[in-house]
Amino acid sequence: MGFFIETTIGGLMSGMLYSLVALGFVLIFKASGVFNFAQGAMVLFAALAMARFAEWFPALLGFDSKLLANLLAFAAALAVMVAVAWLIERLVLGKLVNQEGITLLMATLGITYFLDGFGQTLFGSDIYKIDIGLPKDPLFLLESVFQGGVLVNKEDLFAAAIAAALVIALSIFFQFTGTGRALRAVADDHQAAQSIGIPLSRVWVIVWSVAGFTALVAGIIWGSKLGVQFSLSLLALKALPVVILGGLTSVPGAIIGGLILGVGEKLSEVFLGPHIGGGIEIWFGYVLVLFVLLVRPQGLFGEKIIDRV
Amino acid sequence: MNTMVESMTMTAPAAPARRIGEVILEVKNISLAFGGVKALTDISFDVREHEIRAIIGPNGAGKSSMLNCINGVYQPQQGSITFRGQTFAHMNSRQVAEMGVARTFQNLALFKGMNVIDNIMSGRNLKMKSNLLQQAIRWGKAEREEMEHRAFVERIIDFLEIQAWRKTPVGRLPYGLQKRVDLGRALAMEPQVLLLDEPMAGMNVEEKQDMCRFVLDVNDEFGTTIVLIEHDMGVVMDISDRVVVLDYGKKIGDGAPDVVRANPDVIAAYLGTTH
Amino acid sequence: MFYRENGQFKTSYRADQQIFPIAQDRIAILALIAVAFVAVPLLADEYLMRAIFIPFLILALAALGLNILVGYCGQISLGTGAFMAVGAYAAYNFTVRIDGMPLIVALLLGGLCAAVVGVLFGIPSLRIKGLYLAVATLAAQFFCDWAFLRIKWFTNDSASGSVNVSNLSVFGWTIDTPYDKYLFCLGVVTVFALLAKNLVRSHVGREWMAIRDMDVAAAVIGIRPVYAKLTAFAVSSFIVGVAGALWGFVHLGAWEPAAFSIDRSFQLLFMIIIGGLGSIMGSFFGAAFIVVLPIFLNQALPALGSLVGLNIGTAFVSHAEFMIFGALIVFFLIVEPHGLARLWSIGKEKLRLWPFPH
Amino acid sequence: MKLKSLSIAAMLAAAGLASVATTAFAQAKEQFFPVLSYRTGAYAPNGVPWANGYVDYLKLTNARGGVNGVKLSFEECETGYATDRGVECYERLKGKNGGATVFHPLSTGITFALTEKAPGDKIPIITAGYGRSESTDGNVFKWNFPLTGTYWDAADILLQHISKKEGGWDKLKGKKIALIYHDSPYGKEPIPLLVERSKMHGFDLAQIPVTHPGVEQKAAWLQIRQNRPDYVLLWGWGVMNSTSLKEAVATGYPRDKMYGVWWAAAEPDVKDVGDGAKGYNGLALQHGAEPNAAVVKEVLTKLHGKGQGTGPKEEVGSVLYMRGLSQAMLGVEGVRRAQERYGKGKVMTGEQTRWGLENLALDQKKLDALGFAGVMRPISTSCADHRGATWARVHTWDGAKWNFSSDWYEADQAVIKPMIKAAADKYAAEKKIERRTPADCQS
Repeated sequence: MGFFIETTIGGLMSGMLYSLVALGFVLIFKASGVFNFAQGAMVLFAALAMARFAEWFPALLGFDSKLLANLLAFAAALAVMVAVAWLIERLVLGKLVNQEGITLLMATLGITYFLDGFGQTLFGSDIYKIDIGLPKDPLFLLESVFQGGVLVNKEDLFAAAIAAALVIALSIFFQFTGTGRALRAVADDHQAAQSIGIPLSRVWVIVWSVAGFTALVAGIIWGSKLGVQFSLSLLALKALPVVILGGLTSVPGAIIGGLILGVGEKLSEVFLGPHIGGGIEIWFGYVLVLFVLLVRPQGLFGEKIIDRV
Repeated sequence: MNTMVESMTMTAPAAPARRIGEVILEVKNISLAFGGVKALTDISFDVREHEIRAIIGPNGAGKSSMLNCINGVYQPQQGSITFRGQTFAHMNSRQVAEMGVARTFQNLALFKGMNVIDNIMSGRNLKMKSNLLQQAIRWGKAEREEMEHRAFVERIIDFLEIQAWRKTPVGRLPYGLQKRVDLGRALAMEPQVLLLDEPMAGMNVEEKQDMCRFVLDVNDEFGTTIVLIEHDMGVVMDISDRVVVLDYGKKIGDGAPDVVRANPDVIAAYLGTTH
Repeated sequence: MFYRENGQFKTSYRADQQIFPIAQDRIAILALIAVAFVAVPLLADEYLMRAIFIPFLILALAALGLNILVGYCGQISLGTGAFMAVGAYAAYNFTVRIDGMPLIVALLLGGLCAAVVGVLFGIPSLRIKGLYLAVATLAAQFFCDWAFLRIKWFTNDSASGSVNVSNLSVFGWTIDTPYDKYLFCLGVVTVFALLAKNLVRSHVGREWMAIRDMDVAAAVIGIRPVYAKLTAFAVSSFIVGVAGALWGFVHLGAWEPAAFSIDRSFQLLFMIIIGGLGSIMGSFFGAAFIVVLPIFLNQALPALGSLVGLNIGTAFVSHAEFMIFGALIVFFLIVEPHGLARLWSIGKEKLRLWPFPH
Repeated sequence: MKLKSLSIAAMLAAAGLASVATTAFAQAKEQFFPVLSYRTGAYAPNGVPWANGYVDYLKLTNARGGVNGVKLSFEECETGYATDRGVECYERLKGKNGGATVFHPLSTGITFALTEKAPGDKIPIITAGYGRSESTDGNVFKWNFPLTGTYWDAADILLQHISKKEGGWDKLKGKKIALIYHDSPYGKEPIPLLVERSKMHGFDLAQIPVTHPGVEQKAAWLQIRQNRPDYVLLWGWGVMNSTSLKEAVATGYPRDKMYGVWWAAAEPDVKDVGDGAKGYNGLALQHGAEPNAAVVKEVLTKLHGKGQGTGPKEEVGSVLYMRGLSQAMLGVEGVRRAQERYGKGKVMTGEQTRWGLENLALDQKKLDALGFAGVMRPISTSCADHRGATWARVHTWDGAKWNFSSDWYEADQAVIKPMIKAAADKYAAEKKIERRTPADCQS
């Protein structure tokens, strides 16, 4: 029993992290109808930037306050991500307006490749460290109740907290700021939004910047967990089923989808895996999604699709 | 090319000069709703063989939904449709097509990626029987089949006077011509009942005249029964035998054009919207 | 002689419906095939054969299969690698478990198994559309990867999960030198290309395209979406499966599931995007492009570097490869969303009018 | 715009041709060593130092005046640890510069693919410390050389060490040992031996696969938490290793109960875990980190001193760098041995090198002379044994560097030989290969 709880908690934690990446997908899809495959690459890119700046600044400017280094690096990395967002809008999306979804998807695949290559050229392909002082040691709860207690990973706990904070911040941003309203307007209807004078391109730059920001946060958390390394960009593949499960257009969907998948994966791997050979979590998420889609083709929280003639 | 087409014998039922026949299609108490929104409530009317039956009504009156129910795109919650004596609660598009009901679309639904010939050829699909393997090898049955149906399609192309655009991707054609191809695709099915959803919408006067001519020709030459949705009252009143009027999903009038024209509800519904 | 069709009158629909209605095209294509069968083996050295021509042919075949699904039927699939894997492992099992199983038969059976799996994973397409489907197909990818790693039976209980085949032969013709392999692949590819072309220009092809362009209208003229989509999945996965079997048997010789990873799926997708969706010819263009590009960059960049006198490491080259690759994809999507095939046909249009454009 | 791009394309093309041409006309007076490396992708952090070490040794050999005067030439090719890219690299390099001498695939996947091709091309393949274990049997695998040990040896030695810690094989009874492995041919290779041993000594073996690239291990470690094994064997590569250690920290599994194979016990694996990895043990494939070895000093003076070093100075002497260095040495010594038979100062073909590798006789004196004193132990190969030696030690990470924590071990051939024989026979049967005759061995 204790172990079941432990697994579930572990699942929720990693689920939270998936939704962090998924969030980026949803934001961009809502506002620009682009299924941004490059989200994973952006995570890697942001993390690389953060990690390296945190190394370089102290060396360059000759100080060794880790806090200061991290703050500076964070600011710089954020600036980089905004620049990336701007370039993407200028060079790619701006030129692909009114193309079908698949074309845009392809374009983001192209961006993925480019960012992977570019990031590693700029920042190197070694394994780097992000240390924002998250505690690494485990935390044991309810040891009185269960033998061995329930292990909770402090780092995950913090990560989840950060993720939650980010989600709240974003929803506030969307609900109560002018830009947020503009974004939602665009999300609802491009033409209409344009007709009341909301500049699409600017909105897109903003959305991509926000997505870049989430990527950065995700990158930092994953980076400090796993070390910053090429494999981070494969996170996109982890987030995809989350997005689809939640329904492409729903922010809460992304969160809940993430949690469901996180828990589902871990439980299946731990309790089902050993019997059928293990290593099943990679496909479990996708198969789960497949079945959900058969019942609800638009995902759990997506808008219903009606064909009109 | 033409010489060949002449040599082919026309396979469509070449009916004698048109005379209104028995009821061929009857719609009884159809009701359709999307979630809470009622698109159609308790609609009933019939269509007689060889006649031209118009469905009119202001925007959002449920005209297109009516057609969608008839050819099985939508499944009405209540009511039944009787076609040549057989009654169905609802049908799937395939059955409808097999029973000889064809359809054109309000906002064009051509296959953009194909050229004119292929679009119209696709109307013949129901009649093509060769299996995958035969088609892959092509040589033999599949090819013969293609030839025969191609001949028939050429006949339609001549009829619609679009020879010049045979191999043009439909996407590149002007709107008026696309409408013709749409009609052509429907004709390729050799339908008994042809449902036309605003065939003249957005056309200029000449195009409308052409289209009217085609509709009438189809109706006399092949004796095809026609159910027509149209906004242009002039056209409707000229060519149709009987008219159904819908408003907010309800039937508010049914009868010969001049009868309907005199109907006060209809006038009410159309005040300001007539053009 | 100018590139002209005038003066070539079609007196029958057969003549008008051939694959290449214009005489010059027919001549050109025949010449091309002749070159491929005769000249290439004579001129190309072993490296070109093994590293470029054979992979090109096999991947072109796979792309062709994928193109039927994505380009003609409009169903996006990111699981192609999986179907290749199914083809490869199925063919492998038939060869090791049944004595004296002829190569060709093994390949076809592999294709059949792939087709079955393809249909299985295609069923969702009846309800799921577009991007949702794309992601759903990833399920196929990851599941198959896992199955071939985990389920020992598939790999004939090889401890490491890596399988290998050798001494291939067809009707007594032992295929071991790269030249044999090349000719064998070329033969297979040519046949399949022809069959595929026939399919897409007969009524099933029109059904696929109808579903792709406007599924409701297609239904109304009596096309069953179920039939159209599933046949597309079946045919596509069959071809892809055969390609997979060739990849394992002829090109690699020994392989593990990683040879058919998700990267392969993306690679194939890029091929048809760059080559041209809904174009048989395009599949070949795309394959050529994507097979040659990285190899070319690998050779060219260091050389280029040495020209300007700086030494470019392999790391930079492959990073640059990523970048150029990505950039090119975006470039193509922006400049010519219909890919090389479209450029080709535009070129032909122009050539047809040349030198009098009006 | 169009024109520009065209011209660029043309330029590239020209450059491409140029490169092909130059390589084609390079004089065949040099002994050509192809280098299959991966400096990019998920495994770059481990691939880079290996490649640097490998290349440095080739450079060093030239600095020493070549092999009896024969200079070495080399060319790198990026495989990205992907089998098909590896095959392409092999095909590209095997014919260049008068023909490849020997290949180090540095990937079990690529090894499997090349094993099928090498006999045809008559090029030996050195898979020192990896590859397929049964290829030890040179009577079947004429062209494979898993020099200095295979994964079966590694697994065996780890178990020996553990049993020694426990105080004898019999103490292993009822113990739980978990294998966390990279889900690929590489990770699966040791399983047969571990299973064999677990039968012999009655410990139970939990096999926990981790999917490529190995950043998702939460579930794996939850399982560790669940059945609390006494020891964890780590069979990872690249980022998977550091991730495992981090998860171990996170789940509070004692690091000093963890033992990595020699590919899971280098600086990149522990560096960014830092103190967290303190106490973690790993196998050393003969050498460990050897900052003080004579050969290292030589590299620093003769190469880095002259600014010809391949990688960063600091990396010289690190574990994977030494791996690359020593494996290059094995190839070079193969050539030297071959020259003794086919003529000193001549360029050896792949086939001749194969003989050299099969008759390798590196006694301690030779090794010391090459600067490997204290780094490596004697290696002598034969037809029957393409492995030459199975020496290995255990070293432990103290949070800053690797220190040896055990004496030398040798794998127990009593257990392994029969397994090799069986596996090799199975392969021979599948491939319809005859075992080599003694006569063939002499040739």
